[in-house]
Amino acid sequence: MSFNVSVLKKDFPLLSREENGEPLIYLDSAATSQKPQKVLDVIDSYYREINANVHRGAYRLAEQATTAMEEAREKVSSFIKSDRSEEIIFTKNATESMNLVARSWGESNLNEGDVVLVSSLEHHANIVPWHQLAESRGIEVRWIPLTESGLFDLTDLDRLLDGVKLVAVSGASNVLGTVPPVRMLADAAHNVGALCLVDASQYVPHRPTDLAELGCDFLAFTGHKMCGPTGIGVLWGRSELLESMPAFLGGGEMILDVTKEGFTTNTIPWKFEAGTPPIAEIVGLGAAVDYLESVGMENVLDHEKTLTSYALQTLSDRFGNDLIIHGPNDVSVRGGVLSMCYQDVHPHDVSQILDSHGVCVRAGHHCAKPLMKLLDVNATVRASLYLYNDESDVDALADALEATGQFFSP
Amino acid sequence: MSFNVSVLKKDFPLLSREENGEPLIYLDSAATSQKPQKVLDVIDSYYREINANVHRGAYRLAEQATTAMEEAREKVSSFIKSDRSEEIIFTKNATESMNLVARSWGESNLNEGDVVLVSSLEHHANIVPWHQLAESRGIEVRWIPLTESGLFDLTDLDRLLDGVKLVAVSGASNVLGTVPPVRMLADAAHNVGALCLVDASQYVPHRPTDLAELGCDFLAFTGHKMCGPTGIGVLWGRSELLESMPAFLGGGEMILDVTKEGFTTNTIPWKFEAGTPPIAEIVGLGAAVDYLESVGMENVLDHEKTLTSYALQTLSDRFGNDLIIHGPNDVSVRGGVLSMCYQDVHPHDVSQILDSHGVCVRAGHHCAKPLMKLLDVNATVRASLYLYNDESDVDALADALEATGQFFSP
Amino acid sequence: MSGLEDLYREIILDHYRNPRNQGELETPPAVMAEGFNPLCGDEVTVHIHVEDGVIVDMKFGGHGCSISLASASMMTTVTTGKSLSEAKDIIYSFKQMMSIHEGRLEEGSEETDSPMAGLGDLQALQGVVKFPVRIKCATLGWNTLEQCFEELASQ
Amino acid sequence: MSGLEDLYREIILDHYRNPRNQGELETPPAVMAEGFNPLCGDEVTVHIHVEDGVIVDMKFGGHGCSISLASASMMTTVTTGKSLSEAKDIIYSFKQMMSIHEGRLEEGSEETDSPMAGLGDLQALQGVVKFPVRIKCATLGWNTLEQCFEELASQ
Ligand SMILES: Cc1ncc(COP(=O)(O)O)c(C=O)c1O
Ligand SMILES: Cc1ncc(COP(=O)(O)O)c(C=O)c1O
Repeated sequence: MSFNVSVLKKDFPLLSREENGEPLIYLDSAATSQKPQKVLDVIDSYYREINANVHRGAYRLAEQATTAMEEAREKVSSFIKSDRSEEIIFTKNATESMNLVARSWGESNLNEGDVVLVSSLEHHANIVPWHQLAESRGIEVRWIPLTESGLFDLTDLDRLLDGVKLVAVSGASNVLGTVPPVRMLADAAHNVGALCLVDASQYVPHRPTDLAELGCDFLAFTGHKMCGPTGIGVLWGRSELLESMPAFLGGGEMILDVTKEGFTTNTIPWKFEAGTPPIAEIVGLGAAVDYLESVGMENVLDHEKTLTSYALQTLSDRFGNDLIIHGPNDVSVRGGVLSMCYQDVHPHDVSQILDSHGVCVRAGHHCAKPLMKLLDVNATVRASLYLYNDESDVDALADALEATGQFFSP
Repeated sequence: MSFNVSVLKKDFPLLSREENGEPLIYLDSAATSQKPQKVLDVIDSYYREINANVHRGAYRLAEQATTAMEEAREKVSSFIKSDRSEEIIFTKNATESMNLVARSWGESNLNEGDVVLVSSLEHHANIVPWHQLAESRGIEVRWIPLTESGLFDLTDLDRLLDGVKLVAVSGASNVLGTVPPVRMLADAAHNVGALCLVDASQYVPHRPTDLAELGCDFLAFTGHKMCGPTGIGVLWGRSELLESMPAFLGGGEMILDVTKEGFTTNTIPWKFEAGTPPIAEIVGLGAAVDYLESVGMENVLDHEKTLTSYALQTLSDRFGNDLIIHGPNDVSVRGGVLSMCYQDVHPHDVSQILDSHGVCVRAGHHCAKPLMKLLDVNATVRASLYLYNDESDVDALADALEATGQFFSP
Repeated sequence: MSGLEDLYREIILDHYRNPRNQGELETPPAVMAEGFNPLCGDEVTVHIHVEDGVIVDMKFGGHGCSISLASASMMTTVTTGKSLSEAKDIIYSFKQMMSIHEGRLEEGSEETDSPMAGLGDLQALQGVVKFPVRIKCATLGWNTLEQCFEELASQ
Repeated sequence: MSGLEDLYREIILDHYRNPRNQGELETPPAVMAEGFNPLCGDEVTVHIHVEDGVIVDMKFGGHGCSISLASASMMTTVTTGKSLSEAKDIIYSFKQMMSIHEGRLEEGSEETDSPMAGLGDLQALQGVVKFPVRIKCATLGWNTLEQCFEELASQ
């Protein structure tokens, strides 16, 4: 498929919605992406045609549901280039994926004084689980500093790695766009006998993912940011690790046997999937993967790079010093997330005026309060790009920003 | 709305599906229910019209999504007659709901030697979390025995309650149908200073639920068994309790503040809802509640009682001693779940032949292995009824069972 | 610009651009409280000085969006000089106005016994209810004033 | 009765009704293993007695569905008297047959180099692949036999 945004936009029903007669400009894909019709169709026909509880059922319907779910696991697996689909664990969101690692691997491997090294730009989902372990087990959470332009400052890496058992970093920042050198960090972690977890919530949706290239041990991401439904997340982990870890949630599916005295756990991936899984959501995520693969992740990346360059250029041309865009300027180390501060207009007010022009952006701390503190702001206005956005969306953003300035100027 | 099954059946697209030219007879609602078109429409239009990430977003779309989600919370709240919607916590399934109680309340309130009293007919979801606490904290799991007919044997209740901190029982059994005297058990628990958790996965979908009548402290149930989507569960808890409990999963939404040093938790319910919630699924559950309320839960209960009586009578008339139906005979203390053993034909074989007649039933241990051991079987064949089933479905089951007998007779 | 002029009334923009009673008071004799909006990280401080049950002086500070600053500014102008019980009545009426459902707003706005009656300039903030996420902005200062009252009561 | 006759071939029902080599052997000299299907709780035991690398006797026991019992029964008749390496070949071919995709089954069944060639009566079990959940039933006995081999090797 050759990449044509105006054609592709039509795949997403919400994007043709109009807001007060004006077209809707959706620039909040870092929060959640819109869904193509094909994904909605697959979810709908799952419920209309094969809905049944998975596993254990000996009737055709239950077999079809099980097959659909396990096929989706294969799809997700090959999407990130894992060759073992049992390494794909379905959770409800990336947050649960990271908590799973913190509780199952963390509680059985981390002790008082052990260090988890995170970066200063992490999302709360990759901070709070470690704070919780700090409270319950006395581990230390250590922070990789950032350079002025929002890159990881690794000058002191050796010292930072002292006593570290886990390096847990974003594959791409949801605030600054920064794409850190994950491979290098994973290798460095392994050199000191530590593991590496990547919060790939903003990575997997936006670029080709190759586990072998990343070199990490755990990878967490979330369905709703990659054209899939809500209610579904993924944790990938190396099978040896997953096999050695104790169960997380307890219940049906995750057991081999239960007696009045105790239980034995099932094999992976089911050991970590207690209860009725989000079946329709898993099947929907499979359809999202199909969709993204039909577009081609290389194309998605190229398109976003070009569009991000255009956006950086346009906004700086039109607003100069009135608009601060946080994060790196170089599109080879950043994704299409633009966190902005506009004059002294409060981000809430900016996003409100933008909304009145049909432009949807987020205002707030983006679940990265330690980073906000570092940037010395309470909040930013964030516009984020995805495969269905184009230059006209960026222009609409710029026009609406200009109108905002006029609105609040005395 | 007056209750007319043949009209109501048409609300469920899957039920008009044909399997090899024969209509599909769905008798596995205890595993998962089918979904009415209205619920599917609501999910679909959520994605097509207002999909956005909830909370924090200042644009209209995000507000609409947030409002839709919070309205669903109100609906679920009033469906179980809670007057405080912040007592409704959304999880991914009933299993997570019970694990939440075990980890958050359990880990901060239970110590070595404390007893959790469960019954012998519990689902693994209400067993394994307590076994996990037995492993990690040395608590004791104690078992309420059953009578011959599958009711709770409470003759020794006083002794059973000795040292108990939590009584955790099903509101209705997914194997025997048994509806235990929850109110009495909750009162008894309170008398000894213990709390009471009800696994209402098979209760809330099938009868009017009134928290004040039940008298319990926690109530767990799951969306996919009550005409709602997969990927959504509910935990209700008394607000004083929820407020006093530590957070469970850590991440976005559940915090008030995060610094490099630590975090403070949000108020309930959000304290327990880390990460992007299953938004479309919550909205879909709200639609399922609307649907069930339009039918009327009293009507659902009456209908299921009548149909269960008919089934018990028909099956015993036609098969006599060839068919054992486990569980109580009295429809005033049981739901429409029929666990059967047919001659010496293995349950897998029975369900396979039934399936070839278009009759969907489950064969297995139904995630209740301790109960299977008590019944001295490996597995049973389970037919389960819901609002869309009628006498013709029961007749089809009986016909198919007869054919099964013929098939395997030498 | 759907409803935007309902939100950003001229008088609101005026208070935003020219906030009244910005600053601090010496404590004691004044009391102070800090309010916090976790959704956007906004913070507000309110200082009040009460003598003989009357608010003789009030200042607000902190940083926030136009709505939260304008609302806090208007609050100081309306409640300064009032007795504590009069101020509480105003807070009550204001919060009532903020909790009116958008639909009811349109119909009910004529009635004289509506909670908005007597709020004067504050009525300009009633458009906020059409923008649910902004309600927390509009009430931030007011909640902080209530905290001041609690602080006072606990002394 | 879609495909039901593919699953329950006459020869399968025969082995189910009249299982061959049911029972146990004395250990030692025999070795035994227990297999378990967590999906349905079925359990199977296999006893084998090996002399000079040849399976001279084999018995199976336990309880299960028609497919698991018939498959175990057929397994005993096919592998008894065979050398360990011959038996392993049969296990391999049988498992190959069980992992063929339903679609390929239809096309491929004519080919002589198909994995089913040489399985004799066992070919009757090939219909099982159309019923994915039952594959675990059909392979239960076979996996247990493999466990016996491991047991033997570890001695
Ligand atoms: C009685 C009972 N409890 C708990 C569950 C678990 O529900 P879920 O799998 O949706 O978590 C079920 C259903 O599987 C059930 O029947
Ligand atoms: C970088 C990053 N990590 C984690 C998350 C959490 O994802 P979810 O809310 O789906 O669990 C997000 C998105 O909110 C994110 O942007």
